[in-house]
Amino acid sequence: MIPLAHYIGLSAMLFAIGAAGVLVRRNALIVFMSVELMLNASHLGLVAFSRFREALDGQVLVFFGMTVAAAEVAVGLAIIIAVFRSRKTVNIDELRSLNG
Amino acid sequence: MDLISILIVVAKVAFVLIVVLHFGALMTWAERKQAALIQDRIGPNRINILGVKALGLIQIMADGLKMIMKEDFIPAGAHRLYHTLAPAIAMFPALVALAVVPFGPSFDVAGRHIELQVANLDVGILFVLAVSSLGVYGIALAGWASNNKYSLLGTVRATAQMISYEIPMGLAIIGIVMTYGTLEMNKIVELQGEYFRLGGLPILPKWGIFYQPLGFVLLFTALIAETKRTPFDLPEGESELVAGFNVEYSGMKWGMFFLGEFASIVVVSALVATLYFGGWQIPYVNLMALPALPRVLLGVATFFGKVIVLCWLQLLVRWTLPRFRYDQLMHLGWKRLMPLAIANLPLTAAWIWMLGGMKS
Amino acid sequence: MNPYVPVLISFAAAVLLIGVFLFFCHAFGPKAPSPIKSDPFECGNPPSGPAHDRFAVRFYIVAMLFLLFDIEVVFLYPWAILFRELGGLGIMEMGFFLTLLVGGLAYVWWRGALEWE
Amino acid sequence: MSAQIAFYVLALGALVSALGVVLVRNPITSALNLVVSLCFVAGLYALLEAHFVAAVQVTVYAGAIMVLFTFVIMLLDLGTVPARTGPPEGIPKATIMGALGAAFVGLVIHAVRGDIRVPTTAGMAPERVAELGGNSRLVGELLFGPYLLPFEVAGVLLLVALVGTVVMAKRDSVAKSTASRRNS
Repeated sequence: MIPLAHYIGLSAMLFAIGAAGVLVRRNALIVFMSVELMLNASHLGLVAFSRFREALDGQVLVFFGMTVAAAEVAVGLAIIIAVFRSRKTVNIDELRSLNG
Repeated sequence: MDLISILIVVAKVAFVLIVVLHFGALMTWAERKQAALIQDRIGPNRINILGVKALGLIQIMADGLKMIMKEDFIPAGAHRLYHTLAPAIAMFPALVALAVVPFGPSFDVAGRHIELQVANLDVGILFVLAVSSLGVYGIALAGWASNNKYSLLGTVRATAQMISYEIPMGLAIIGIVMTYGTLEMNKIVELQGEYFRLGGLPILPKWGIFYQPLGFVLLFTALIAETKRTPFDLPEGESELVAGFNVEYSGMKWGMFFLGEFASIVVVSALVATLYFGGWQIPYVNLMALPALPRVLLGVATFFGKVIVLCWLQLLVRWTLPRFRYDQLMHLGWKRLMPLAIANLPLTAAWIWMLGGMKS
Repeated sequence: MNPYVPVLISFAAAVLLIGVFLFFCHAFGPKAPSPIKSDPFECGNPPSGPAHDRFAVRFYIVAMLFLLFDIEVVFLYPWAILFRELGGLGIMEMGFFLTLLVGGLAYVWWRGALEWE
Repeated sequence: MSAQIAFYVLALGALVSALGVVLVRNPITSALNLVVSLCFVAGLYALLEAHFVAAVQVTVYAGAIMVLFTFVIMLLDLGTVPARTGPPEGIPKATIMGALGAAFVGLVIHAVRGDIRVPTTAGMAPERVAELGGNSRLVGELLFGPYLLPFEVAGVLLLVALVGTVVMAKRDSVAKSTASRRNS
């Protein structure tokens, strides 16, 4: 059996890749996808703990996590589309009007 | 996990693949013959090998050979990798979706218990839904990578259509899950071997169709829409979009879309036969009481008999109904099937409650 | 045997088969490229403008509605499995959830997001 | 042994495709890489005996959420939007982020070195789960038992998202009706 630590290490790596994507990339859609990657890394951790604790609660939590992700993606992409329609760009460096 | 059980699995996988591909190929012939019958023509009847025409069946081989010998053509400005990947992704779900469908009764031979089902998953039906939901990417990539306006328009239409009909499809299957209380396909088939009894006499087999007549109509409609055939062939609409997402495909790549489509007809039929028509069960015949060999032969023959009838039903639908307009298509999916599929749930609940299958 | 082993074998067989098909279409058949042939097909006319264009907002709306309703459908599956055991209480629980689902559909309908004129 | 091989293959696949999401230029390629990564993680869920979550991961995450992403990228025609207009996606910044990420991963791996022991109180080992009717059934029992309130709240959340999406997307569709007529 694969030790729990391996799953946690993998989850950390996926999370780090996602976080780097959020911080480095400028295309809002790719930033958004990187956020999904981070969320997914945390889900992996939850499922791994759920298996090793021999309790299914973690899987239910992941299920809720996916619901939140779906709602977030639907609304988030609607916002990105609305921004794209008014600004003709999805580059987050050009969207500074909230900076004041 | 010894070598022999692996070999058994490989044999089952090969059997399912061969059946899906051969049925798919035969469907091209059946479709043309059926169309000819409806339109008072003869259909394919010229091609022969040494004078043997075999009712035009040789046409299938000729078609296959033709597709292999054609130029594999990628238009300028197309994304080469995705252009090649698209037909592969589009075909994949039809080839693997049947892995969880039981196609015959189980039997014991040489001390081994063999189930005629490739994989018995805990999530059975959800596996089919999950795999088929990935087929959208094949269509999406095909249009996007082709660098052609018609392709892209066809792709957008096809994607919107497929995802719209996935919801009524999922909702209709929930009726079946409520009825049998499990996602495992082999248990669903097993439970359909029981009977509604009146005074101890078996009246009707407990098939899905008798629990879920509305659900059956909804699922069948949604599944035909998922296969993108007439009356739901808007994405291809020869007269408006020249051929939709596969305009820029030729040779065997085009053939893969085509074969995938016919294979998915077979998959649809197998799924409907399993969920609503008792799978391999024969009504009033207890197959499990028979010895192994006749049991398996009869069971498998029954299953494929049901599949053939359902395939033929889809051919009839395809050659009888005219094509929808796009607004009618979306209207049907979201404003007709969707409310009906939701209404089917309380109806099912009430029906099962009346039959007394529920804890209060 | 782990039930996923047959699934894997099935996937591998499908990939192999698709590979054979792709090899066929690559290996046989002539290769005769020409500039006219590789133009995007527009019924014989010279192609006009780029092939990629932006689309109507209705298509995004359909995709977003699909996503949200898909999640709701997936929530129904575990309930459907347990339906007989949960009994009246389960029906009430799901009744509330379904009311939300129907309410959402009614709202979308009322706002005209499902109209394709 | 075969479980080990499966784990490493799936983990490697998930990592490589995750890197693909972040490193490539073309947004469509990014999205497809994410789909592949999600499917590999679904495979890991299956390896962890979380069958229901694995199936939902493919159906919802790969089959619905990512379809929406792909759709938006295709429809907004982002493949041809100039890739760099703002300040360049600089190498120094990427290096710093990479170093920070590596430090984070190193910290986690250091913290879990050897292995972690967690208490097993609920006793839902895979064999017991199979005895009690399978993973999907037991997840359902939790969902409609202790997690009933979150479940109903999730329903409300989805309704709110639905309303929000329609309001947001519908608002400017009137102004764009010319464009939509052209494309219908």
